Amino acid sequence: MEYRPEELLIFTIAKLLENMREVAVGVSSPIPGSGALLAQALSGGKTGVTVLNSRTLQSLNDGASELFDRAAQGRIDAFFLSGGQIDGQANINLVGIGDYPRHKVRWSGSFGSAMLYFLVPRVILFREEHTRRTMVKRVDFISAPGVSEAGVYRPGGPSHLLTGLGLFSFDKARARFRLQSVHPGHSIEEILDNTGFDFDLPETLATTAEPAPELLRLLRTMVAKRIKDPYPEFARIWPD
Amino acid sequence: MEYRPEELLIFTIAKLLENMREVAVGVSSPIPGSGALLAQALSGGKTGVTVLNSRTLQSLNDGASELFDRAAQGRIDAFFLSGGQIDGQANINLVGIGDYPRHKVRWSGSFGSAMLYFLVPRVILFREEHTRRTMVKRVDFISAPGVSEAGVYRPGGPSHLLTGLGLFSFDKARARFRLQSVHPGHSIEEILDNTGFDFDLPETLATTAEPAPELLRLLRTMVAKRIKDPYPEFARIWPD
Amino acid sequence: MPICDLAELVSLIPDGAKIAIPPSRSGVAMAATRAIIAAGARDLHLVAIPTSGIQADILIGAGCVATMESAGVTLDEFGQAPRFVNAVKSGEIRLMDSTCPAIMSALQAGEKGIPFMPMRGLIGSDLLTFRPDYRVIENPMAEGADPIVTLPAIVPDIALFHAPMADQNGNVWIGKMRELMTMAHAAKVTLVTVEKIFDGDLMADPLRAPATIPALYITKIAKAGNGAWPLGLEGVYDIDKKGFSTYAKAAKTSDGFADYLDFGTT
Amino acid sequence: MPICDLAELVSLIPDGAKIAIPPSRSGVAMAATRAIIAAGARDLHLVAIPTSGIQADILIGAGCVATMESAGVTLDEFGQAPRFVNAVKSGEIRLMDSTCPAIMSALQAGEKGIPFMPMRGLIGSDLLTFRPDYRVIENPMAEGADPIVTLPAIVPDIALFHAPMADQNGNVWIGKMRELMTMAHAAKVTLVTVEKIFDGDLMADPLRAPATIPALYITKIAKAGNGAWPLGLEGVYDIDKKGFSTYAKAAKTSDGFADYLDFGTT
Repeated sequence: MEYRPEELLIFTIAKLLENMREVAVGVSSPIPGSGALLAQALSGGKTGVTVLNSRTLQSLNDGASELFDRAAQGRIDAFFLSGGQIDGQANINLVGIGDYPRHKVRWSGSFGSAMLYFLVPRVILFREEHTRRTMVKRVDFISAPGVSEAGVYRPGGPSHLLTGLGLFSFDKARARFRLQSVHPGHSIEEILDNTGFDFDLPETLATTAEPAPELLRLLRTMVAKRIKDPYPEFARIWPD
Repeated sequence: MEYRPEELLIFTIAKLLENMREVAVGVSSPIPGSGALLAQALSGGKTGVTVLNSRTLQSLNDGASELFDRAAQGRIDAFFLSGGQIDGQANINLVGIGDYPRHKVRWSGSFGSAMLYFLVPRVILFREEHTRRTMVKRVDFISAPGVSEAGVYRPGGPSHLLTGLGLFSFDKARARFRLQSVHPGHSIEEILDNTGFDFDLPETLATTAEPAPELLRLLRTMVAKRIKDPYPEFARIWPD
Repeated sequence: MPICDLAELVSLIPDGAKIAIPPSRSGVAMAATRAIIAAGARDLHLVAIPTSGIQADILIGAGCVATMESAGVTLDEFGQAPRFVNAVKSGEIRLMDSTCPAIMSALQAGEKGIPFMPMRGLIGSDLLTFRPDYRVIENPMAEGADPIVTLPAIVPDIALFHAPMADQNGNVWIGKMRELMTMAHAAKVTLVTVEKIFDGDLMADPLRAPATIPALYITKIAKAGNGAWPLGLEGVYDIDKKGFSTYAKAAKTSDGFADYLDFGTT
Repeated sequence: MPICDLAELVSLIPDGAKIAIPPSRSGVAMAATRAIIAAGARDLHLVAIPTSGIQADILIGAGCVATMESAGVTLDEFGQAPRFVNAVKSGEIRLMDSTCPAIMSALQAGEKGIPFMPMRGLIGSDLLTFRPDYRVIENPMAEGADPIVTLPAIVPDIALFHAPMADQNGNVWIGKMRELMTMAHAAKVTLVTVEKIFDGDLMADPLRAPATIPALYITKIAKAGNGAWPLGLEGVYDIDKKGFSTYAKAAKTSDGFADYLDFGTT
């Protein structure tokens, strides 16, 4: 069955969220949000999902601190972060390119990353654009570090990096990514050409699994309907 | 005009609360509560009053921490504390008599005293029973100290001690009470006989001012009506 | 399904649990308290948020309590809490005496998942003397010396309270009793009794949603009509002064208390 | 009398004030923001609680801002905040970059009148490098080494926001936008615009009282219908996407922004 590139990413995210009790998704994240909702559907509703800035897909009612308090309480098992730059040690930069504070390029800011990256056990880095501009040797500004020194309280951190080209897993002890699979239609060479940092290669080349037809149907009906509340524009990729 | 002993105390409290912006009154405090309401009436409503556990005389709606947060924000100018024992350095004991923890006599506990005594600028100690049992040389347990060492953050503290026999002012620098006035019908000798701690005597003996008839009328109408909500039993001293 | 019966609800409280309980004016789960006694709970660590009354007293009298952490235990206008006072004097319970704002701040530290919260005051109090877990540090923001107390976070094993209503999804409406929200946020397990089940989704009701604890924080809910009796429940019913004074009188002696436990609640 | 007109409301904001402003989804006082610009405010220190968007961008573009403290400034689906980005690159404003929970915790420290709040995370981030006011201490509760960040309290001179309604007594109903309660508690002066005046006492209404900021915390209130426009106000009206995109396009250049200020709001 034919599928869109976004659908492969959503399906891949849903697989990374198996057996999660509670998943939270930040702002401007339609693909992670759809992935979380697909994971919830596949879990039979066991996986809870909080999509920020949604009216129907969250139960926050104690102000802008509640999501972070929840994370610190250990009530959030998985979260998504991104970066204008992401480097090989999983450091992320949401602030800008060049020297702080007068960056050459300035982005919005670090949002909750500098705390959630430490406290949420499974943080999935997600950035569709996989180029040497986004996947860099060393970020210009560390909004949140990929790993911490021994002694620093850090129950959470990065588990995977998903891009438009492939899926990496992250080894915290070695502070290094390992390529886990390459998306259909892409190659290891393409990934090597477009990645500014070193990473480990798998022993055998895997291709990212494609979504089965029944999953695509679930995604295009149930998930498509629910993601419309926070992301009506994005949901148009699935016409009614 | 005839008046009851409670009415003298209420009137004396109201005078101590002149020009206060916001007065808070803790639980089990009908006389301080009535004094605060009389002060409010005399201020033409400028003095705000919060009476804990009242339905109509407070606006707390953020849980059991709000009163203390308000005090720490500097929003409460005056508060009342009491003690099973009060000593000459204005230390108060709300916990028990004898050695902690297996006291010979055990009271309820320290409630908010150990914080409010530090942060509220004008704390009025109020205890009707004035005997060597209550006014002691040294409290057996310091729920909250009357004075603090230099360097300890303490914008607040005791200003006066009002008992059934007289009114004392407190000198924080010297950590000593000075008798300010003796209630009508009582004497300095009676106070000396019934006080376990040393205190300074005034240069001339003053008698606590008695409430004027118009104040008694205000107290018996407007204040009596309003204090009924938190203290219906107490309000019976003023039949409708 | 979050809704169960009272016996199942209290079966989730293991012996030795650290249980947060609200102040007497604010949603005390008295029906559940009687069920806890009936189930024979032992060695509980009660944390009053920040004070308690008849609830702590009856649990102490029934021998369920090992540790009492509070800023005050009192029967208010009905006098001292007699079983609490008796247990203190006899040394039957371990005391963790505190002051109201310290307990609230420590619970908020629990809510925020931080190891401690600083608080002004307390220095020079004997409360601090007998609480080695309260530590004085230098304020890291100050230029000169500025000692300040730090309080370890309270993370209750159980939060237990009574509320006006819950819905079938497990959301619980608490009105102005905001300390109940903090308790549920901070606790590992939250057990709630309610007067009634609301027909609809509390979180979808714009007037009720702001004062509703989302189901995510709630472990189990049992219906218990008049469940705060003999205490009152704000906006629903007042304290039963006659019923309360029956307890206050009976509890003055061990025998009277034992009789009350046997017959007083029927 | 707490109710006044919009010009009087914004006249209470002195140049150089530290102003707390809410996130874009949560009661942004845009009508008051335009009045601030009209009044020619200067050197404001904006504290976004914890993020901002069009409100910070338009104030920065109009030259009212000296310092921007936030965890993010963005026009969301309409892209980067162009006047903010321009001012950062040109060095016109001082930045105090942070992370959402740090701003919330610091504001809660302001609410609690404590000098600082500890928070997990941040260590190893360049946010910490550029915030010398954020200090790392050893957790006083830990046995071994356990570094933890402490954040100085945020005590805003002014809290400014827009809410659905207030009553004649000065109580303000905020619904689920609970950060507005924290802002009012922490700030020295709280200025509020509202859609309408509620006929009655919000604090006496059992359904509205729990989500009402008591008048004690409110300095002045001005009525401003559609006062969050072009942003939305939860439960009242949605964002005006057309109106918003007009701003987003105009603000891409200095000239476009100047034209918008002159004509775009009429």
